[in-house]
Amino acid sequence: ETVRWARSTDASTLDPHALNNGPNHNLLHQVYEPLIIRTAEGKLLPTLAASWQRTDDPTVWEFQLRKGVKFHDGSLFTADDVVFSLQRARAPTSDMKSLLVSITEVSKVSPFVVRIKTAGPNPLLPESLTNIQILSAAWAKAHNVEQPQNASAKEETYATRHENGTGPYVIASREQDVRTVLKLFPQYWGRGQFPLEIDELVYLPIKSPATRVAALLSGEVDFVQDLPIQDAARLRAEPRLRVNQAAENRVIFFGLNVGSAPLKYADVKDRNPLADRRVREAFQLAIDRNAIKTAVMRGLSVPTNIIAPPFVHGYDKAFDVVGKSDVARARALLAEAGYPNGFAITLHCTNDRYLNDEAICQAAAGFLGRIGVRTTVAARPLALQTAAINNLDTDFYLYGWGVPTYDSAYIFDYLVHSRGKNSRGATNATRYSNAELDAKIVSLAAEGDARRRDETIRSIWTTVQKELIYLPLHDQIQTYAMVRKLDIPVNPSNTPYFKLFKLAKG
Amino acid sequence: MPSPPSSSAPPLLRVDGLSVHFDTPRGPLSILAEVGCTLAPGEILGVVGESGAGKSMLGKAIAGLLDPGGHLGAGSIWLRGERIDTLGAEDRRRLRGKHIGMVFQDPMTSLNPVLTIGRHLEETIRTHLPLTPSQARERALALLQAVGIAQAEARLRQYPHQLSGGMRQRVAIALALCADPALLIADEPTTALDVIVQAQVIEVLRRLCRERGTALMLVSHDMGVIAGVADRVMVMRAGRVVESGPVAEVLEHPRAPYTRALVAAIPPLDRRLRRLPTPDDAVPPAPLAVAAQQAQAAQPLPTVHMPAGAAPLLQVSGLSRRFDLSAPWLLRTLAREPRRVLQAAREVSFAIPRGTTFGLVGESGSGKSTVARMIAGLLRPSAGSVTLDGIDPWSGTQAAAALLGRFQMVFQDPYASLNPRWRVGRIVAEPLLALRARDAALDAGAIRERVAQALQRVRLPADAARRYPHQFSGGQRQRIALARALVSRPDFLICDEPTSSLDVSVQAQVLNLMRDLQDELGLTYLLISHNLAVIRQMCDQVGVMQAGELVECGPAGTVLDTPRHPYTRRLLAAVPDLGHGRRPLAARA
Amino acid sequence: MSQPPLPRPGLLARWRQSDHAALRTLARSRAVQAALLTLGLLLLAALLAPWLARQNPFDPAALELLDAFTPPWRHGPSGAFYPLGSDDQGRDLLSAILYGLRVSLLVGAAAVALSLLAGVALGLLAGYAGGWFDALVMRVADIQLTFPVLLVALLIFGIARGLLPEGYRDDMAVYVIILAIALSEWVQYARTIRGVTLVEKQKDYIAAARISGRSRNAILLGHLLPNMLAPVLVIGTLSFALAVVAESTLSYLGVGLPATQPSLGTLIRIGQAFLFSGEWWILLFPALTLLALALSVNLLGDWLRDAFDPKLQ
Amino acid sequence: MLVHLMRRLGQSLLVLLAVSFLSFLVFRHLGDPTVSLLGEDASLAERQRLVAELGFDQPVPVQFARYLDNVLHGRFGISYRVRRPVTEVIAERAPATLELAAVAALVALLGGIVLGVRGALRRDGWTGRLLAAASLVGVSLPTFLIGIGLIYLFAVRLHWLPSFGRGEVVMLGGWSTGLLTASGWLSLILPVATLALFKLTLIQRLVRAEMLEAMRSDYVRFARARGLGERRIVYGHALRNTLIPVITIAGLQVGSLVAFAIVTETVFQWPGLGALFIASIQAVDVPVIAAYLLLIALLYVVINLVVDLVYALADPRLRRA
Ligand SMILES: Nc1ncnc2c1ncn2[C@@H]1O[C@H](COP(=O)(O)OP(=O)(O)OP(=O)(O)O)[C@@H](O)[C@H]1O
Ligand SMILES: Nc1ncnc2c1ncn2[C@@H]1O[C@H](COP(=O)(O)OP(=O)(O)OP(=O)(O)O)[C@@H](O)[C@H]1O
Ligand SMILES: [Mg+2]
Ligand SMILES: [Mg+2]
Repeated sequence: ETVRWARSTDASTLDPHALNNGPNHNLLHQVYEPLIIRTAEGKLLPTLAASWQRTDDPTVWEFQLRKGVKFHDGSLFTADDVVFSLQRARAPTSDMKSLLVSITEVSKVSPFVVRIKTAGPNPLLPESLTNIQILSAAWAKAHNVEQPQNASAKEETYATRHENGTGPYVIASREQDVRTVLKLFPQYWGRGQFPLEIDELVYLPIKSPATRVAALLSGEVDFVQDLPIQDAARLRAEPRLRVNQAAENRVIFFGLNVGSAPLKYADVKDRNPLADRRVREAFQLAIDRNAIKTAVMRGLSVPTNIIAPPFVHGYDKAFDVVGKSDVARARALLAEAGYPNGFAITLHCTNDRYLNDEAICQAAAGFLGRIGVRTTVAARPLALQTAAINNLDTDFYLYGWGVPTYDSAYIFDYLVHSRGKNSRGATNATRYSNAELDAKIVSLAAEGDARRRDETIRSIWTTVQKELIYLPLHDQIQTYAMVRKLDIPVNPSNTPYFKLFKLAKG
Repeated sequence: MPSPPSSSAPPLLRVDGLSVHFDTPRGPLSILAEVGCTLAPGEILGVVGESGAGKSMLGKAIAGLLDPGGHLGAGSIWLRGERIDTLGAEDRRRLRGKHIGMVFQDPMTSLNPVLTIGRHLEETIRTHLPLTPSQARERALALLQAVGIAQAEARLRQYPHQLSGGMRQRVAIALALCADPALLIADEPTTALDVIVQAQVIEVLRRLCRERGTALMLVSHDMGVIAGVADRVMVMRAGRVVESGPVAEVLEHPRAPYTRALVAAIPPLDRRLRRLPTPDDAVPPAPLAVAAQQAQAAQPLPTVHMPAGAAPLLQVSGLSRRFDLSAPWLLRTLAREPRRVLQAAREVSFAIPRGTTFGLVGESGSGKSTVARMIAGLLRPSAGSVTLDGIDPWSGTQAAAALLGRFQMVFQDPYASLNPRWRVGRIVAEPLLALRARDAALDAGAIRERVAQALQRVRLPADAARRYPHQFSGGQRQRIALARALVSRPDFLICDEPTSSLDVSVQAQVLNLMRDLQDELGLTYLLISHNLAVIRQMCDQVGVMQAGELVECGPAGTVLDTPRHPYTRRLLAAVPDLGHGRRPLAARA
Repeated sequence: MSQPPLPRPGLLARWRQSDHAALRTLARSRAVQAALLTLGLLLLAALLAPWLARQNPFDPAALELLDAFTPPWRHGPSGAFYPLGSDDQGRDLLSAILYGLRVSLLVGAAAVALSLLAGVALGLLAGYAGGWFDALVMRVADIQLTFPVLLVALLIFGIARGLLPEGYRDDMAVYVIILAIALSEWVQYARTIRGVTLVEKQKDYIAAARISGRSRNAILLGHLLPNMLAPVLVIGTLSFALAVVAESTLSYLGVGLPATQPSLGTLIRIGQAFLFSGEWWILLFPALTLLALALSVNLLGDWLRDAFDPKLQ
Repeated sequence: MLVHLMRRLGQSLLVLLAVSFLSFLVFRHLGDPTVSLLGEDASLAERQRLVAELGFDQPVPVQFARYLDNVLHGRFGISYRVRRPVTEVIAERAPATLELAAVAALVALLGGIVLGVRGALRRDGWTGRLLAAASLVGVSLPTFLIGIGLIYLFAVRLHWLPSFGRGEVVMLGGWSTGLLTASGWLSLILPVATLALFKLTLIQRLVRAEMLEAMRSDYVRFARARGLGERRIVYGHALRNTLIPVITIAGLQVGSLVAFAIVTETVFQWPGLGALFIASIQAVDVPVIAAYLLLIALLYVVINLVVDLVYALADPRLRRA
């Protein structure tokens, strides 16, 4: 059975540790496997690890590996590969390293037992391994890809376009941005355990949303993973099709440059208006998140006041009270901060990544316009947006964040911690830097006591919420549309595992 | 007009009371009215008349080739006693080529440039005759030889552009004769050719008609051609037949006043007249008065006495001009091409005394215009000098400025020499616009005044200034050009074929005007023409050019009556002339 | 289009018999009349957009987000009336089309004006002067011809993107597009004008002017230029249609005008996303407007060409 | 003829040289390659090494010479976006575009000529009027609207044809072709229709105008006077002459198809050079942009030379006797 699977973006590399983003993981999860995966229901499912537990030492976890697993090149999977892969994922050129900052050592105990030692007790270690793919140590050595491809490397490596995983599918052919054909791996260890009913998977990146929908309607694809919101209602009425919806583990928010230097993309040249919390609050009050939900998102979003989705450990309803928008108050705050006539600013926005991203920005520009902040929307592809964020070349930007570990620490590590220190803060373009907070964030990785850890998380969140360095918008609701014979549940991490799907009969 | 009573056999062609009209935006327009004529086998009928008289239309109507929008009205056309104007389109087509052949004016565009001569001929032959390809080829060869084309075999494989104009016209004649039609209609077959070639083509036509018994309807506005070839002539005007009859009779004793005027307007080659009679003089008044007026006008003109010793107004010495036609150096070297230089004028020297007319004749391409353009300052000479009243216009801007307005030029094509988007007033004023910078007295009022004067001088109504050139006839346009030339009060006028695109009658008007102006203003003319009769009428001195060289130069009478150079003799011999008393062309060629 | 109201029958009847082929065909062809009327209406609408439109669709603050996706001829939740419906931002589509039309026409007109000026000047000079200048202009034109409009526009856009600081990119977009289209269109004028100049300058009236001592400028401006009017008018009209379509295509590709400054092409790009979801009006109305504009301009261009081309009469 | 061809060849080289200079300027001065390749956080030493490696520290003429040398050897650098050699990326995408453009060119040429002749012959009949009206709509419709309309009708409404992509492709050596599979051909239909329609109408209008003129020409009049059949006159005389000017314009139009494919490729998600170019423009992927420019210029120049040759063959006046 062949399933043609369409999505807006292609994975940009097959190197499993080179980039930490959805489209990459999405494809690679069919080819490579981590030790553990998380199912649509949010449960952890043993994959290359058969089982795991904390050892007596609270800082050491032990993983029993699955036996009889073959790589696609036919070689046997052993503990050496796990040790190698985790080291590789922690390498400086790895984009996954922030996930693994707590790890201090990975060691092989026996050919099928591996121990991982963390800096302090890390109860959430298994959660952070769900996107760390395992590759063959021998293969990597043979092809000189022991280091992950550097995101800013001049040229690709062997691993950019070749794979050797243990996953259920083998890449039969691949034209980047065009199509990738995946065939069932005959020696896959999971035969008999998983349905594996789909023996050929054709992955088709289709950039234009309308074309994606057209292709589904005309029967050229079977499954559209990121359905444009506006088409959900219409497709639901189509008897041939099935539409599944569920909240994604991803929050959409605006980032603000709160640093002290004047802004690059605003007309206030002598200081940074966003450094003033009153301005940020005015922004918050101006943007009507409920209106964005009803009009732009057609009800398919959950307005939020915290940049953590409810799936995430540390999420608290108390933080998530979406206030009503209040233009008058916002104006007053702006005036108070010294901008009675507002100012002009550029809002950098993606246009190919999140649901209705550009439209959200425009709506926000409209709302900000009402309080006198003249906002120019500059929309561009994710790649440029990410680069700008990584290069601190933006002052006001739309971004989204998914939390594969389901734990607040992941958010703090990437978005809150000061940039660049302790291998953290890689995606924090707010220029926010708070030494005390940094210390707390670092401590989370080593905190064994769950209660104390929760308290620290709570205190960090309190600061983050108070400082308003991010303006949360909403949690995304994902819509999958597919032909009736398929019934693919929406996975909060937005990663379908095709080996798990059964086809409807008849 | 009824055609002359035919002999016993039924005529080959009979046209009875034919009328043709065209649909125009303003309703039907009558082009031919009650035209009738007959043509016996082997007979040559000349059709003459001024431009727009409907000569071509008659030929087209007979062949069934009216342009879209044209309709046959009353009347009938009979071929060998059968009525053909009522036949269906397909039957008409079968007649064409097989029974009626046609030749058009322009040999340059009549042949398809991408097909070989052989293709043209074979295709036409096989459309009409059931022949095999090789038979068709043979016939094609024979036809080419019949029209006098040498190396016929090789020509079959050539393309039209590889043939000269005269050859092309002969190929066109061969094409028209492919299926041995009984009737050949030739619509101005030689107008686009120069005199010598024209004589050859006319000779071919005449011979073929005699040899094959083909009847020929020869349309022309050149009376000389008709006089030399036709048995009978039909004179048309404004869509009607004015007169018809045997050539000698009509030319010598024209009955209709229009015919009389037309004949009279043809400048004779052997005498110089004071004025040329024009139809305008002739038609409205009673015939008798005309005759008297003409008799008076046609007094021979005494030769001008040249003031001996006076410095000539224009002195041209050793004037040469080369045109480099070769490719740029690098390409030329790479392609191993020799340098190709055209010597358009070679060491031309002559002088024109004040108040006289110098005529320049020669066949097409002999360099007449090149010389004129160098004198006018439009083309820089490669060598030699021009001095006008002692000043060389090429010696510097100051000299050029000094000569500003002192000389002017009148061109051949009255349509191209007037800017179609300017009003006549502005066109005529143009030379003054340039002078205005130096002459403070030339304000708008003065200019208007001078323009009005100039228009009046060329006998144009004063309101002409407000109209556009396209609202005037060819003759009137040439007068506008003259007015422009005169407005700056020049001493010297260069006229490059000023009448060659005009009808005989209009030509007479323009020539008369030029003559009058010379009398009034004491102008000096350089007149270029390839019409020797015109030269005869207008010039005191004549220069004959051949291939860039001035081969003969001297007083007009001497050169034309007793030519010394063989080329001049050839040129003179080729001129078709009414010749009082017909001489066969062949005998003269 | 409804039946255009006819001018006084007397006028049309007179035109029908006019000497000018242009007037004659105009009086006879319903299609040309309809095109003139359509174009006139569109021009008027664009000109009066600020007064006709209910809101300024360029001003994000003026939009009522909650009125998004109101179908045509309905009231939105805020009570406002949307004759042609509203788009995903609650933008009144009629206003958006009026303003979009304005942008499209402006870009078209400015591009045509720019390319016309440059092309005519270069063509005239090259044709009249000849020599190295002519060779230079024609070689540059050759190079220019290598790259079709779209490519040039994309390239300029790309270069501008690379050179301009980000904040200015959107503001400059209009100018960049105008420049891009003008740059790829001037060749048309230059080549045609040069050709006509070469023909005209051979004509004797130019020689007469030179003999009369007229200066080169007087000849260029007084004699040659007026004769270029017909071809320039024809090319201008046709290339105006081309420019409008090119602009919309660029905007459609997402490299033209930004969504905050929508031209017709941008509106169509936005509307395309709603083709399958039932909000057909967001695509349909701008598309129809664009089509009507391009069609009527092209029709007029054809009309002018036929009327001015003596060969076709 | 030889001189003419050599002159054209010289001009072509000049054009190519000028375009390569343009492309060099784009390559050299658009964006900072050190940032694009190394990222902002690269060290100064790293940067200097790259600058030296790319030769950007040398005088401009030397750089240009180097660039030319690289270009002649097919080295266009490394794409900033996909981090692979540009030559490789382009070679991978070229077949899709070339196949699309070639088929579209064929359709546009044949269709344009046939319809143009029809339109000219039946000028005042209803076929002629219909064709004239259709061609007017054809030139007025922006390509992308045609594409959207076709997708909506034939893919979404009728389910007859695929709405995107190339279908199945077969590798022939390094060339991926969709012309050998049924799905490849089916996938071609809509994009080809979209791409060809505009050019088809252009050629149709051109052929019609030239044909009308040819039918009024003297040689046609003379052919009529010789009693040749109408078919012979139309196809043997008028059309042959019409094709000569058509060759030039049609050649240019066909050349620009490749560049025009940008829109079609975007609408139909066609994995060709146009889509690559748009993506590169958006990502300011300078080496790809520069290479693409040169490629288009080369294509144009080659087509122009071919057109010149064909022209000379078709028109005996240009042939040497
Ligand atoms: N297609 C047409 N439609 C309308 N009028 C026409 C058409 N063709 C010719 N005429 C008119 O018919 C008249 C006769 O034209 P025709 O060509 O027969 O003149 P002609 O005697 O051959 O003149 P010329 O010596 O200049 O060749 C002219 O007034 C001309 O304007
Ligand atoms: N600008 C030019 N470049 C190249 N050759 C030229 C140029 N002008 C004239 N010639 C050539 O010079 C020769 C003489 O031309 P010219 O016009 O002086 O002849 P003409 O005697 O006036 O002929 P016609 O009677 O046809 O007007 C011709 O062979 C012509 O082709
Ligand atoms: Mg005639
Ligand atoms: Mg001459």
